[in-house]
Amino acid sequence: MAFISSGYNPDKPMENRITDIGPRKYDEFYPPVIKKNKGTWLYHEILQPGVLVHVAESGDEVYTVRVGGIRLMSVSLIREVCDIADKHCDGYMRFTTRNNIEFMVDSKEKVQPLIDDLESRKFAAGSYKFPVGGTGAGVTNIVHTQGWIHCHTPATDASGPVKATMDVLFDDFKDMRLPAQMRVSLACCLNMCGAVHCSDIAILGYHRKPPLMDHEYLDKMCEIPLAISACPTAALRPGKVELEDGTKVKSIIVNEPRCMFCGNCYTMCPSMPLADDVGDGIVIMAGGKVSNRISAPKFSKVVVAFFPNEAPRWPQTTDCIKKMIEVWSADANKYERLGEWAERIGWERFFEKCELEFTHHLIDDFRDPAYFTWRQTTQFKF
Amino acid sequence: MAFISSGYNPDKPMENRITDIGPRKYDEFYPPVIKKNKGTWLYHEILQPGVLVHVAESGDEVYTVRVGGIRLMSVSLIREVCDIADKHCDGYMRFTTRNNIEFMVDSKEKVQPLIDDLESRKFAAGSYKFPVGGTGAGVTNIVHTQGWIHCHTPATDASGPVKATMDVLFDDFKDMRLPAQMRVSLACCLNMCGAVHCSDIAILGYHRKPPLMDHEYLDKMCEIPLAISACPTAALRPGKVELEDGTKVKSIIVNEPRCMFCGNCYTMCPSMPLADDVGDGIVIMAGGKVSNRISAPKFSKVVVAFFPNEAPRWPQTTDCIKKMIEVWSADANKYERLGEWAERIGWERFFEKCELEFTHHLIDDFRDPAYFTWRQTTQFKF
Amino acid sequence: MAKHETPLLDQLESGPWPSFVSDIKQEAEARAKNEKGLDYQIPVDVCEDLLGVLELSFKHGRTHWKHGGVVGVFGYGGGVIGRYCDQPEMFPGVAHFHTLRVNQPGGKFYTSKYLRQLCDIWDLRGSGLTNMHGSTGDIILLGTTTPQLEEIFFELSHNMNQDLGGSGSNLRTPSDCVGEARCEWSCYDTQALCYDLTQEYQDELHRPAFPYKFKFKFDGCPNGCVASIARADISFIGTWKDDIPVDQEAVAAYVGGELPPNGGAHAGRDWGPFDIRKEVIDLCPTNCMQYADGKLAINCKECTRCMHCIAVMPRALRIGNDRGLSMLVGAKAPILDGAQMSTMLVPFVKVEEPYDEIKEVIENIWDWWMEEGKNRERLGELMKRQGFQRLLEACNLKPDPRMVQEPRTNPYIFWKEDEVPGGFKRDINEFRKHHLR
Amino acid sequence: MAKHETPLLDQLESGPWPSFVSDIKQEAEARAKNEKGLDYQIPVDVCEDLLGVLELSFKHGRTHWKHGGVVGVFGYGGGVIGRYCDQPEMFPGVAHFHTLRVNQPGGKFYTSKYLRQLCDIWDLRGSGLTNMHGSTGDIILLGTTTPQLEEIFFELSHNMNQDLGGSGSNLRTPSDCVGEARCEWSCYDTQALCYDLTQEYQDELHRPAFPYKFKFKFDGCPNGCVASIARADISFIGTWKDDIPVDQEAVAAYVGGELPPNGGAHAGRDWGPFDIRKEVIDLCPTNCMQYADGKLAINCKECTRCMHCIAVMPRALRIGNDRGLSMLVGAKAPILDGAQMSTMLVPFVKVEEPYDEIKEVIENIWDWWMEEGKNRERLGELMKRQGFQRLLEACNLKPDPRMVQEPRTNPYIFWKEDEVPGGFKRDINEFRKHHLR
Ligand code: SRM
Ligand code: SRM
Ligand code: SRM
Ligand code: SRM
Ligand code: SF4
Ligand code: SF4
Ligand code: SF4
Ligand code: SF4
Ligand code: SF4
Ligand code: SF4
Ligand code: SF4
Ligand code: SF4
Repeated sequence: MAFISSGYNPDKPMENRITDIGPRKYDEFYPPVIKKNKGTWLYHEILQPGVLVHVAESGDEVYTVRVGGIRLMSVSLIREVCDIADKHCDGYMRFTTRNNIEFMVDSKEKVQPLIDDLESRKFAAGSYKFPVGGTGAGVTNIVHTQGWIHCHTPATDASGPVKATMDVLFDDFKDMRLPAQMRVSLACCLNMCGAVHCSDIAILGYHRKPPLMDHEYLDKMCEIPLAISACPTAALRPGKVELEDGTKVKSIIVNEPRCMFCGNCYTMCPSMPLADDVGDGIVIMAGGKVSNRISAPKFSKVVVAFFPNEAPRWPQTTDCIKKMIEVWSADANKYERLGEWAERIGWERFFEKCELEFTHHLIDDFRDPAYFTWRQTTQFKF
Repeated sequence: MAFISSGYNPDKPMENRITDIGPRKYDEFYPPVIKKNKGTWLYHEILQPGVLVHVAESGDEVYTVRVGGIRLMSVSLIREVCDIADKHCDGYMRFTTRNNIEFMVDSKEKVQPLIDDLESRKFAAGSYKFPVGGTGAGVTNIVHTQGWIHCHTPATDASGPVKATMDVLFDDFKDMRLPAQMRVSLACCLNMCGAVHCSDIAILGYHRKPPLMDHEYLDKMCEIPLAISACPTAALRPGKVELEDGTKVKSIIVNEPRCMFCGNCYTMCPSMPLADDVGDGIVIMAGGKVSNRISAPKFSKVVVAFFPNEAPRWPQTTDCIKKMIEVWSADANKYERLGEWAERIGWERFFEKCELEFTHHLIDDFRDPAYFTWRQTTQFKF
Repeated sequence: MAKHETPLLDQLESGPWPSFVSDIKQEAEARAKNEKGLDYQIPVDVCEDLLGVLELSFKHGRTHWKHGGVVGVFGYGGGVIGRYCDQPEMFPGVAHFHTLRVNQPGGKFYTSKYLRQLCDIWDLRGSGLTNMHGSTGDIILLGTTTPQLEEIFFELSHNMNQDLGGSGSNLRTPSDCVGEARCEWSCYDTQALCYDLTQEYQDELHRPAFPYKFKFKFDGCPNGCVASIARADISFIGTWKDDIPVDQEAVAAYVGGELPPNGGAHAGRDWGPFDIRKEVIDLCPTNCMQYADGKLAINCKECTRCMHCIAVMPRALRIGNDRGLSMLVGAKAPILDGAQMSTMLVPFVKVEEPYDEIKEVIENIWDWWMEEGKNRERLGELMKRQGFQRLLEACNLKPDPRMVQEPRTNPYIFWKEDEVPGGFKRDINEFRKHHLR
Repeated sequence: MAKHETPLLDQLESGPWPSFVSDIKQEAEARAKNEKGLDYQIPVDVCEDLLGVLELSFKHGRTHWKHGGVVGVFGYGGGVIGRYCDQPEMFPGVAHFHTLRVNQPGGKFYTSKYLRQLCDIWDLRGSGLTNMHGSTGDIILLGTTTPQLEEIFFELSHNMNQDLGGSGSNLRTPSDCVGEARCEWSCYDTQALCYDLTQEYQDELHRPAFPYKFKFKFDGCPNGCVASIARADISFIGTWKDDIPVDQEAVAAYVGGELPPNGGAHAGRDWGPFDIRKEVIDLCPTNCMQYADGKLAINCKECTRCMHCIAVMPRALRIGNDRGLSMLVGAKAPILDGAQMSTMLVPFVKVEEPYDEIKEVIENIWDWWMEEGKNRERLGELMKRQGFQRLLEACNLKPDPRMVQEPRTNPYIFWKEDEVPGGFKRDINEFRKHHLR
């Protein structure tokens, strides 16, 4: 290929360089009905799964059709989104904070044709390109991270488990039969780029083996003190190691029983990878929330310590999630988030009803605050 | 005086020595009606403040008259208790877990004469010896500790503030008008021998000055490493100190900003006293409980960081306690303990209603768990 | 006329609440008069001097007691707290002022005979002042001299068949609520269990072999009248497994206003007519109660036995019949890391002599604590430091969600090597075949 | 025919949910066909190789990406994440696979014109694969080579008037909920504030000067649709001070069943007729609502603005009119000490251009954090380490009970010397006059 210059001159990088201009201004992209009625919306209604109407003081209405987005999108797919927007929405659209796509129209007539168009589009192999849904008391898109597509620290994949899970939960993406909204999130390592720590259900990639030490290269590739100080449990110390050929090298010694596999050392030093085919897998967390509705935001709790990475469809993980949602759906009160339900019935009941085993791994033993998760009352259910 | 031997022979300490016999067996001391009906009680009723009846399956009844006890009691007073027990209760009585005295009779007729007798007895200076009360939704006796009567680490007295407070709360000792029981406790230092950390209202002696170092004697009187390791905040380190006369001695150096005045070092080493006339005083805590009734047990919270030691009657302390009880009594629901009330209305309301200032001292900044006492929700009241 | 002026203390003689000052003064006079003509074995003016030193503290705002040296009785490591005054010349009567802890009887029931005997000993050989009772539960004999310690112990053990209580790094004097003796809610015999364990563990109580103090307290039910959950290393709290028996007539009587709610505990104010919905149904923390057309129904499977409904309607509702206790462990005062309440370890165990199941748990806990505990580290602190899992292993108990309020929120699980297929040993060269540097 | 066999990935093409595998395959084909006849600036088979390396990971259960070296654009410390494949020979197309973060517009509103322009650049100069959007909010351009970075930035800035987002130890790309643009509950203009602060702090966003990353997120109300309380160092959450306006007719309409509760969000199941008592009054966390003879009354003084009643009856209840926002600070993911949510720092502040009050708080926080924060220490961790009081001092804010859920339970107060009469200096000899050794 021939290098095509944008006009950038490597020898004069500062030559008419433009910096610090920030993002484009939001209002350039508002559809007219939004621009006109911004700040004067009166109320909304969800007309059917995936279809919202918002009514403004002016009497204007904006109809929103929400479709499930695969956030890992090709330019071809984005162009197809643009085609749809041009055809139905005067070229406007938006994305939600959970990576769904929203097409907005300013009159009711325009809704059905738009829906028909969206639902009609499928990938060659048969999956929907733009399934309508993800509103109200249902399941919406799973926020997720990079996984094996692009990151160096994952303990599981992101797009794969998400596709597998959304296939299993698809009916609830297109329905609103649940007691409350159900937010499932995935993070492929505990850096938790998905910020899954406050989700109704969280899928978390986790390592279970201490770093594998590449002693021969470690001192060349890493700053030993930086790596050591990165360890939250002080499981690392400097030391000399003898290689097979007998040469002694400076390196890092792992106190394995003190390691809880967070991978923070690897972030600092590539010569101590944690990834392992059987060691890595998925932790299931549940009962978190972000909203301040009724109850305060809650952290998700670890309810399954480990599922193996069963590519391509992670059946144990998806079964467990499906089961929890079904039990919650059958047992909870209207408006009750999964975590509110679990706290009301008591976690002992949660494990019983969801048929999950309560293993020692689930008892907090990390630092002082662990104490506050233990039970300091005689109140419990048999 | 002439030494009177008990029969103990110092030269032969083991000679017919009796050890490890433990306490006397409880049932030696049961009144007949208790012995007969133990384990078969059906129900109880509080007939009037301080007077309980318990009814057994057999139909038997035991009437209990509870009187306020000063737990610091002379043998003369105990003998007077015995006289009363002999006169009315066949020589039986018991003490409660809060240092009250309970006289039990087996028939209703015997109650009034007993009460009259008890209420008639006063000390020369006029205070009651045996005030009847301390039951139900009222104020009962204050559990307390030694204070200046017998301990070496107190930051306030015990018997003095207790007498002052009970005088102020006396009407509620003899009444049951409060929303729930009100348990006031006192501990004269944070060793908290009264275990006041779960009381509706706690009076806690606290120091505010770092240990005063007796460098000249410290090394002679203390094990420096023991004292240093006793410090929870690592505020102490070994060091050499030059005395006025120029001699250098091994001693301990205090990093004063790291000291939070717990006195644990002094417990280990008498050469570093904390006691100070203006430094010492009282911390008021509130909202704790022990019972599992409705809500789980709760720790008391610090609501006033400091009141000075105002002997002999600690007016600021007693005023504050009185005020909290009155506000709670007026505002709380029936059956609602002070802490349950404060949590329902929100602590911001508690401080407003009780007219207490919320100072920076009341925000937890001790160790990681402090975070969990901060507010991680948008829910608050203006 | 008093030995010391006590203008500040004198102000504590007024007011309705019994005045400890008046009482000490009356004891001081009694000793001065000495009507029985006793040959007091410690200074006659001990009470005057105590008032004097206390007055001085009221003036200074500081204590005048020094650390206690190691005093005690032969062969015991506890039961006596040594104490010396820091102004012995001014107050010779309390220059030495040690206390003895006398192991109180269960439920703190007494006969006058017993107490008079005790008073006679203490009158002769001590200050004549006591604490009825100390916070742990003991009878505290407050203030005597070193030579009297053995004499008092000899008289107690020989003439009163009575032993000392605990202090120091050993088992502290266990104590209990009144329980079955006079309470309809007691789920087990607190006195019987407290007495049995106290006798069983006399050696642990008298001879320090522990890293620090260790306390037992026995509550007959979740009301916690001896506050065990707040201040015992092991809290034995009664509970039950089966249903709450309901007497519908009695319920009707409460609703009808014939019976006073909460056994009359709220009689001091007119709270209006009893409203079973507001006062019981809606306050049930588990919402497991229903009241429809005059009948009360409890879904006891969901009940957490908080005692509220039973307390409000003691004649209609009773504790269940399949009774036992929960063992919660690790409570302590704030030093050093903040206060702890006891944590659920054994949700339910039957209480049957000889209590082997209970003793096994106790001894497993002690073995672990004595093995792993640092000097002056309470059980609760060790649990925090090493983690609840270690305690479970030490007691061979299975993890149970009833032990926690909620599962962990952090994923920082310390997997053990044998739990992970292939263990922790891996070959970097093998790995690098698939992952170039 | 595909470059690599992908039997495992192929199984992810079935099922109803959009298949990212199908999409990558269609992109791979498009590039192979190259109908527009582009002179692709990075390997044509980048998508095939991405599928290949992903298939290998599915087989191995391990990632095949290495740490990214320091790559970026001149003068910026962020906006690019370097990434290299650990099997470059097998997958040359993704040997270098860096991502660019493009600062998304507020509310993530777009025109097709803008997106097509972006696609054209990325088609030519990158993998043609994106994330719409990254978790922080950026448009992620997923995978290109080092030489293309400056070219892409040049085209973005010159032809699209578009800048990069943040990465590294600097301000990360702020993001917001849809807010006033299309939501009736927004208490302030999230897009306006987000945009203003993003522009104001461009330098902090592009040039790492912080101890670690720092994030802003803007929620228009307590529902938290951008989850700011869970994942922003400063969470700006809308709220209001005055009363909730009540439209009694609309209330009646809900009670009468004419209006669907919760805007129809529960239409998927027959929950029976709407029961205002059960569904609203009884669920109000503050119990400040009453419904009597057809009228709804709210004691707004006691309301904590949880949004529940408003969400259930959007046509009857609205947010108040005296609006502003709360600033909560310190949220972060679990590394290292466990996750944190943001803590209330400023309960209420008006949102008025030029937002000086808000900016003052931000800058005070940064000054403190840059002064005291250790390398890779998030604000929340510093708050834990030094205590909330230090933060208050840094911001010159008065302590307020609204900042805490409850006051401290431990009495371990670090009194400062100037708070205690006479200070800390004392004279031991003076003391010993009153207290002999
Ligand atoms: C479009 C979006 C904002 C955006 O800027 O993109 C949005 C839009 C709305 N949210 Fe939201 N929320 C959006 C993410 C969120 C999030 C963030 C998240 O999930 O990561 C939350 C917090 C989740 C949590 O608590 O864990 C969130 C918690 C809520 C709530 C509180 C629900 C609850 O029961 O706690 C409401 C109130 C309600 O549902 O009635 C709400 C209500 C709404 C309303 C009804 C607001 C309105 O009047 O327009 C909007 C339609 C709701 C619906 O979809 O049923 N929105 N909403 C986001 C759509 C995400 C998606 O594609 O599914
Ligand atoms: C005598 C005593 C037990 C003993 O072994 O000495 C006792 C006796 C009774 N308690 Fe208690 N409690 C006794 C200390 C306690 C304590 C411990 C403490 O205060 O240090 C508590 C826990 C306090 C706390 O939660 O902070 C306690 C919490 C209760 C409760 C729960 C009340 C609540 O609202 O949380 C009940 C139930 C009730 O009051 O209806 C109760 C009920 C009772 C009953 C009604 C039990 C019965 O059926 O006999 C007894 C009479 C109650 C009364 O006095 O009104 N008892 N009770 C103690 C009397 C102390 C005193 O002299 O005042
Ligand atoms: C006498 C008594 C207070 C009272 O007036 O009732 C008492 C008095 C002392 N306690 Fe205590 N404690 C007493 C019950 C308690 C309790 C309450 C309880 O046992 O239910 C506690 C809180 C519960 C607990 O154990 O945590 C208690 C927690 C402490 C502590 C803190 C221990 C801890 O781990 O947190 C200390 C400090 C120490 O051990 O050095 C302490 C230390 C002391 C010392 C020995 C002072 C010292 O540092 O050496 C006190 C001797 C005072 C004196 O000269 O008489 N005392 N101590 C109580 C024992 C009487 C009895 O045997 O019945
Ligand atoms: C791309 C993205 C995930 C995604 O697929 O969307 C991402 C990707 C990475 N994050 Fe993240 N983080 C991303 C949003 C987040 C979020 C969510 C958020 O910002 O709302 C969090 C949790 C919130 C927070 O900041 O605490 C997050 C918490 C982390 C952490 C833990 C930081 C902490 O203090 O706890 C790390 C570890 C680190 O910084 O070394 C991290 C590190 C990383 C690195 C740079 C890996 C590393 O250790 O160097 C990842 C690069 C992956 C790659 O090769 O592309 N990422 N990261 C997100 C940024 C896209 C965007 O700009 O829009
Ligand atoms: S969660 Fe971990 S593995 Fe996944 S993208 Fe973020 S840092 Fe990478
Ligand atoms: S994985 Fe985490 S705990 Fe283990 S050594 Fe590395 S940094 Fe330490
Ligand atoms: S609380 Fe402190 S001062 Fe009071 S008796 Fe106990 S140890 Fe002594
Ligand atoms: S008082 Fe407490 S904090 Fe201060 S030095 Fe002594 S032990 Fe340390
Ligand atoms: S704890 Fe329970 S059993 Fe014991 S006295 Fe109190 S109410 Fe009765
Ligand atoms: S004991 Fe408590 S939980 Fe059980 S039914 Fe009664 S009130 Fe409800
Ligand atoms: S956070 Fe509030 S204002 Fe923003 S979109 Fe959600 S509901 Fe609307
Ligand atoms: S917003 Fe929440 S707290 Fe306020 S009235 Fe409505 S339900 Fe109650």
